[in-house]
Amino acid sequence: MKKNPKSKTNTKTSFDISKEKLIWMYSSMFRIRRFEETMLEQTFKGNSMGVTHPSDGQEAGPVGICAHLTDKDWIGSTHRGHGHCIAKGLETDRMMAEIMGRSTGQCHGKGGSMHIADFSKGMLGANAIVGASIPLAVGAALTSKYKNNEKESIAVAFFGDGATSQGVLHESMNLSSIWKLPVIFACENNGYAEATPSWYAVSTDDIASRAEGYGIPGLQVDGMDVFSVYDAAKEAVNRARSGEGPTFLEIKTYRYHGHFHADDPKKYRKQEEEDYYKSRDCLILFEKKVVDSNLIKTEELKKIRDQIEDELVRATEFALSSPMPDNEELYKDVYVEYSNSLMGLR
Amino acid sequence: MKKNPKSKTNTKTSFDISKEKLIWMYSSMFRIRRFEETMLEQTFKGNSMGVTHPSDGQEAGPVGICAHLTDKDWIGSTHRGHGHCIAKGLETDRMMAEIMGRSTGQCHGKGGSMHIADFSKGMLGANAIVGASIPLAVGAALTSKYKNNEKESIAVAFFGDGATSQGVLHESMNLSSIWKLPVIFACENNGYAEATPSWYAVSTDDIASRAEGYGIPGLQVDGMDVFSVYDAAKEAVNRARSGEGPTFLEIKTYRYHGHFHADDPKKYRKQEEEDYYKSRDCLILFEKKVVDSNLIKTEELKKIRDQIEDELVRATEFALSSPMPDNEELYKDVYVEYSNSLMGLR
Amino acid sequence: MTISSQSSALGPGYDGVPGKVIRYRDAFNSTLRSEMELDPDVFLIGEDISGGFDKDTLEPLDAWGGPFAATKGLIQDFGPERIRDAPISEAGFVGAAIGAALTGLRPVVDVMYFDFITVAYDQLLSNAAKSRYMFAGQTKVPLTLFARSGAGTGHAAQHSESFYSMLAHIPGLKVVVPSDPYSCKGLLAAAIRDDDPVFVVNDKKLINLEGFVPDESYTIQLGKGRYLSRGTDVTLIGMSYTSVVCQEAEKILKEQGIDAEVVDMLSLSPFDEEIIIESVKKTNRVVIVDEDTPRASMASEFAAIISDKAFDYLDAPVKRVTAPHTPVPYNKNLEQAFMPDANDVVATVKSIIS
Amino acid sequence: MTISSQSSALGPGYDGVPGKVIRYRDAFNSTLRSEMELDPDVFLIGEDISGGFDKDTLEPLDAWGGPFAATKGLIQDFGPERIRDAPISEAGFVGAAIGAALTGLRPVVDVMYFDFITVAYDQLLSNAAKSRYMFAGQTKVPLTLFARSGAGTGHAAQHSESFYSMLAHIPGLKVVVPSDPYSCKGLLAAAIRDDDPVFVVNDKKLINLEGFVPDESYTIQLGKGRYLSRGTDVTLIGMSYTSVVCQEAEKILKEQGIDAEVVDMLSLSPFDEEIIIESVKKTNRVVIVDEDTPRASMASEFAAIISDKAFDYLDAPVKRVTAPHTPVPYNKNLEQAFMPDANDVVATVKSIIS
Ligand SMILES: Cc1ncc(C[n+]2csc(CCOP(=O)(O)OP(=O)(O)O)c2C)c(N)n1
Ligand SMILES: Cc1ncc(C[n+]2csc(CCOP(=O)(O)OP(=O)(O)O)c2C)c(N)n1
Ligand SMILES: [Mg+2]
Ligand SMILES: [Mg+2]
Repeated sequence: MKKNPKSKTNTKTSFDISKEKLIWMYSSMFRIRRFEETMLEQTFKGNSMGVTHPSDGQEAGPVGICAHLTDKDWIGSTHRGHGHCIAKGLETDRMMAEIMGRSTGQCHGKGGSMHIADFSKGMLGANAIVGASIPLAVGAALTSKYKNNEKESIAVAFFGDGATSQGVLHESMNLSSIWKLPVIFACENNGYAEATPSWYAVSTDDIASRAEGYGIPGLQVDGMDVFSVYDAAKEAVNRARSGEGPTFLEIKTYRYHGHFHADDPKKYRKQEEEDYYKSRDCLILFEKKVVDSNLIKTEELKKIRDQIEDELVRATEFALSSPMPDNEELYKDVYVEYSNSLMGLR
Repeated sequence: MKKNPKSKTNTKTSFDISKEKLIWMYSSMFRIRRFEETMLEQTFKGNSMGVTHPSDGQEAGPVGICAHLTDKDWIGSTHRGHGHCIAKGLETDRMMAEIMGRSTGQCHGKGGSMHIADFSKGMLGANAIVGASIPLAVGAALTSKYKNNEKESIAVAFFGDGATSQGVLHESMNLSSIWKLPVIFACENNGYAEATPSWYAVSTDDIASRAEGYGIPGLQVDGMDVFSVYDAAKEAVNRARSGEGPTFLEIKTYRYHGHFHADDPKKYRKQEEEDYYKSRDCLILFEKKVVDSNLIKTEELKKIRDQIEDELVRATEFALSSPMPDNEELYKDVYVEYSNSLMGLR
Repeated sequence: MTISSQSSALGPGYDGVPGKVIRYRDAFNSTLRSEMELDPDVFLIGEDISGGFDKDTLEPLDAWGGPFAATKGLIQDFGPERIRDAPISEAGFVGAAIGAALTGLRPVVDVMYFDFITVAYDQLLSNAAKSRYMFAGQTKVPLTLFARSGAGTGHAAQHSESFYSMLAHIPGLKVVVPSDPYSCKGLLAAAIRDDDPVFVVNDKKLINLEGFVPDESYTIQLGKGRYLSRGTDVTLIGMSYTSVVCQEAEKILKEQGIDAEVVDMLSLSPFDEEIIIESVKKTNRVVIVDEDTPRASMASEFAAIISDKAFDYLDAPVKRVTAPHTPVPYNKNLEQAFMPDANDVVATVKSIIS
Repeated sequence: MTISSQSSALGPGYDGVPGKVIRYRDAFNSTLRSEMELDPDVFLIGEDISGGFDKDTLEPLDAWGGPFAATKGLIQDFGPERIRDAPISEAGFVGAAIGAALTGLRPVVDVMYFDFITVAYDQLLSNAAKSRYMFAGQTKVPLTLFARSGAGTGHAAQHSESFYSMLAHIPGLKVVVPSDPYSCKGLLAAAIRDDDPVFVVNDKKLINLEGFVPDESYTIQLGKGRYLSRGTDVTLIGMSYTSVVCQEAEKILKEQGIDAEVVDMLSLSPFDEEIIIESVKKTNRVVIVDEDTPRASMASEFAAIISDKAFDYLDAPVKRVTAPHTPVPYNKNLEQAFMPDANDVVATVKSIIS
């Protein structure tokens, strides 16, 4: 094994994607966009029960990667996890219900925005401890390798630029490299960790290049262009499925909103920066490419958008009209089995 | 600042070292060698109270680095810390007494082999948690930077190849890089962590190159040749003292004994490997160079050795004849101040 | 000035001491400021404690000012060397702070949410708490850490912990749990001036609580509790936010003719054994109220101390009202049910007063 | 076979069950082996659990076989995929094991020295213990961890911890503390077969202890304690190595005419409330013996439970004999003084029996 490969920047753009897949990509990105916007609206109406971290602007990353995955593949996620969930196929109604703390939520309202999971869809859970879900994805990849099942099941660890400062990422890279595990490290570099710019906190201009020191190929991709992500991910997924081990993807992206629902990013970001990224919005770039190439018609795209708008209206209604969980839920699922009756002291 | 410099291998060998310094280097290396051998003898006689990790074979690393340091500079150390202690100027009698658990020991017999410290000598303590002393050295460097005192006081973190798998090393590299702290990462790569070879556990053939990903220059040096270490360390120390930030040194070395006193390394190492390193023993290489270059005479070296033999006989006697600590020591120094009487429940 | 913690119930006009009614958060922020003014070796490390830098000028922006604005405005006066924004590397910068403390500085670390200390747990337990002992008093670790604990804000399982019991378990570490602006100021100042590592736990539910705070500088002795009200029928022991809960319960009980004495522990390690024993010897009944989960908790510890050292004075079983042995749920109702409240306390008191 | 833990005092010839006298370490090793034979999803991760690889053939060498040879010989039969040697990355591989458990495997992690779990504390507390709850039962975490605890071997402050209390504090985690070869086998098998994360604490002082172990496969129900001897004058509660200490004390007390009942907790989370209450109701006196440090400890917890639920039956203060609130010192004499011994227990019993 060549231990220290070089990182490179992905530049080629592929168009040999089925129309069905293209539509899925567009739908997924638009669904994430509108989910976040709707979720924020509901949060400001007081209908969310806690803190939420919107991911709009970053849609191309999760979508470009999850386009290559099935329900048998696993992803680990973060506090900013709605996009990962939707790209992995979770349903927006149960997600919205979770954020509103309802019994019909993905986790019966016990997890909330930062802990949405759906194991039936290969979604290992959003995670509110920065970096903490990375080794979980490595573990999922280990399961796959243990069962000689890499072709059918690989794992993707999503995390932010801020998370690259957590030691557990480095341990995870080393482990997966020496064990040749089918895992992809998907770093969504949106330039900021809360208000801290990555140029301050991260001691390199090229995060992907750090992977080299672990014997892992690193690729930097344009995270506003879903095709750029798609192509790089394809390579990474192929490597993983064919038993060649981990790949590191640095996805250069941007979040349109603040760190969490109540944060005003203008306090620490320049308007021109936001303008730049918005001019390269993943939906705009996608529309331009597919329409220019005559792959999908403008009207078709419009129809998709309308359907998703409807879906989100229904999802919101579903959530709002769902009951709260029973009080017994407090004591449930701490353990699979726990013989001792004394769960509390009142 | 250029964020991603390249690592390189140190090849040049300097001889512009004062005779005094040369003698100090030889004395220190021989003192470490004989300290470890004497310590092992005493351990097998049952006079040490716990587990000990001999560092003989690795002397050139600590000595080549500490040759550039004063009592105002700080070092952090490991479970295999005797060499670091001696190179940093600790006295062998109080070290031996510590290992024998005596009240005259460096830590009154409360610390033992894995926790020898001498703050008056800039020795932050051996540390029995692999990797855990690395950020302490970073903190010492932070103190120095905070006080604008880099010229007078820098810090060195000593750690093994095994410790490179600990996340806290990576966090420490990133922190010290972005904060430009006067710290040197001195990785003593002796090829093994317990029985685990570094080719298995470390996902790169060139540990120093990992530092690149953190914007830290990395140098690989011959750890059997004290001059090779000395030269590289000089560069690193200069960088640190002049405010240019951290340097990473990978010191290729070998431990002659097992992982700890009772370990037989033949179970997992090849004889030829041991033979190779022993043929390049740091004392042999040193003697050859200084004698060939007419810098020190064979007889002078012999006299130094004799003095050190005497010193260690006296150190052992001192330790053996020292009293055990009072039982009150059990309750002392948990806190500087603790008003509550109830330290125990008996 | 050291105000004796025994002289409780500090309120407007107390003893003619000049002061004002301020929020807990403001008491915290201004104490940080005054301790930094007092001692040039005191400095802060934490994520977004200033928050943000201008890319062109490299100037810090104070866009965040720490979670709940705990450190807001400090960067302007103390600059980025003393208000040191850190990457998300809790083990790394807690370790670095310990190293700085070992070499002469007095670092104060903002751990942000209490839960995150688990990421730096080894540094805290193996290095901060043990260095002085292992090295036989050669060194000291004048380190202060602080973080926001507690449920009640919809932050769910990984941002709502109150596991201060685990910290109080660790020999070599000290733990304080202020419960109002007055104790926040006095305990934070004491923690920063103390030569041992001290963890200051700030419950999120207290952050906007208002209370009287004397203007002048003072410390509250670590390890001392205080009476928040005097009574003869039952002792209620509170810590951190549950001291507020105990005061609410005391009012309800009073209406029902039960005269409760409220002890606010203020410190968990060391803790004030004497005040507990003294109170229980008088009231002969005790209910310990704690938002931490129950097993091997400080509630257990106080119960154990009482059932040993005040055994002969007890007229009823020693009762604990705590959170259940579960993680913190997200849903508001479940979260409310998780936290012990005044009604729980009242019901428990009644179960031991017939 | 599930041997009821109530049927204590298993010894040679017990009930005619075939078996033999073996060391604790051998019971541990052979149970690992049989559980791996039973279930192909069970596998091990840890540092040097085989130990060493031949550079030319890449074959594992089993040069180490785990600390105290706990896993020696397993590599030959199960290979490097199931005996997975790990780099020194506790947070990384505990996290990976949790991920593997979440996705269908049953990992067993050797944490080596108990102290090292602090390095992986966040993974344990935030992921292993909380996943099932946060995700409302969608998943389970059938993870087993084991490590060597305790003072007495000159390993000093950072390799001698017994802080199982902190683990038992964590909702979602289970903790067991076998005290002899018999319980080692039964509890380890139960832990591996259990669908929740279980921490198996092995005191170093027990590792060469010999005892009778039935040949056939059995489990001991998690959460059940056992009587090691029956008596009427006082209850001694032990856990892990202190169960041995309690038995020694019981013998000394018997010679002095005091009839002690010894309860061995075996599990700390969940724990056997009934057996404690039952015993104290009979003896009316209790001494809890624990090598963990005292504050917010399981000794505190048992004292708290007793002073609540057996209050009316108590004739004397509830006593704890524990390690002092200090780190573990290196020097042999100090280390001996650190650990509670039979004489400490006897003296404490006498202080409550007049
Ligand atoms: C261990 C830990 N430390 C700190 C936090 C607080 N926190 C939550 S998100 C965040 C920033 C994360 O930045 P990044 O990884 O870049 O992800 P992004 O928010 O940009 O998606 C921080 C500091 C946390 N949740 N966990
Ligand atoms: C956190 C932690 N994990 C495991 C150990 C056990 N241990 C002690 S030394 C060692 C090997 C260290 O290898 P390396 O860093 O190469 O140093 P060397 O022993 O070769 O000097 C291990 C695994 C430990 N002390 N601390
Ligand atoms: Mg980010
Ligand atoms: Mg090594």
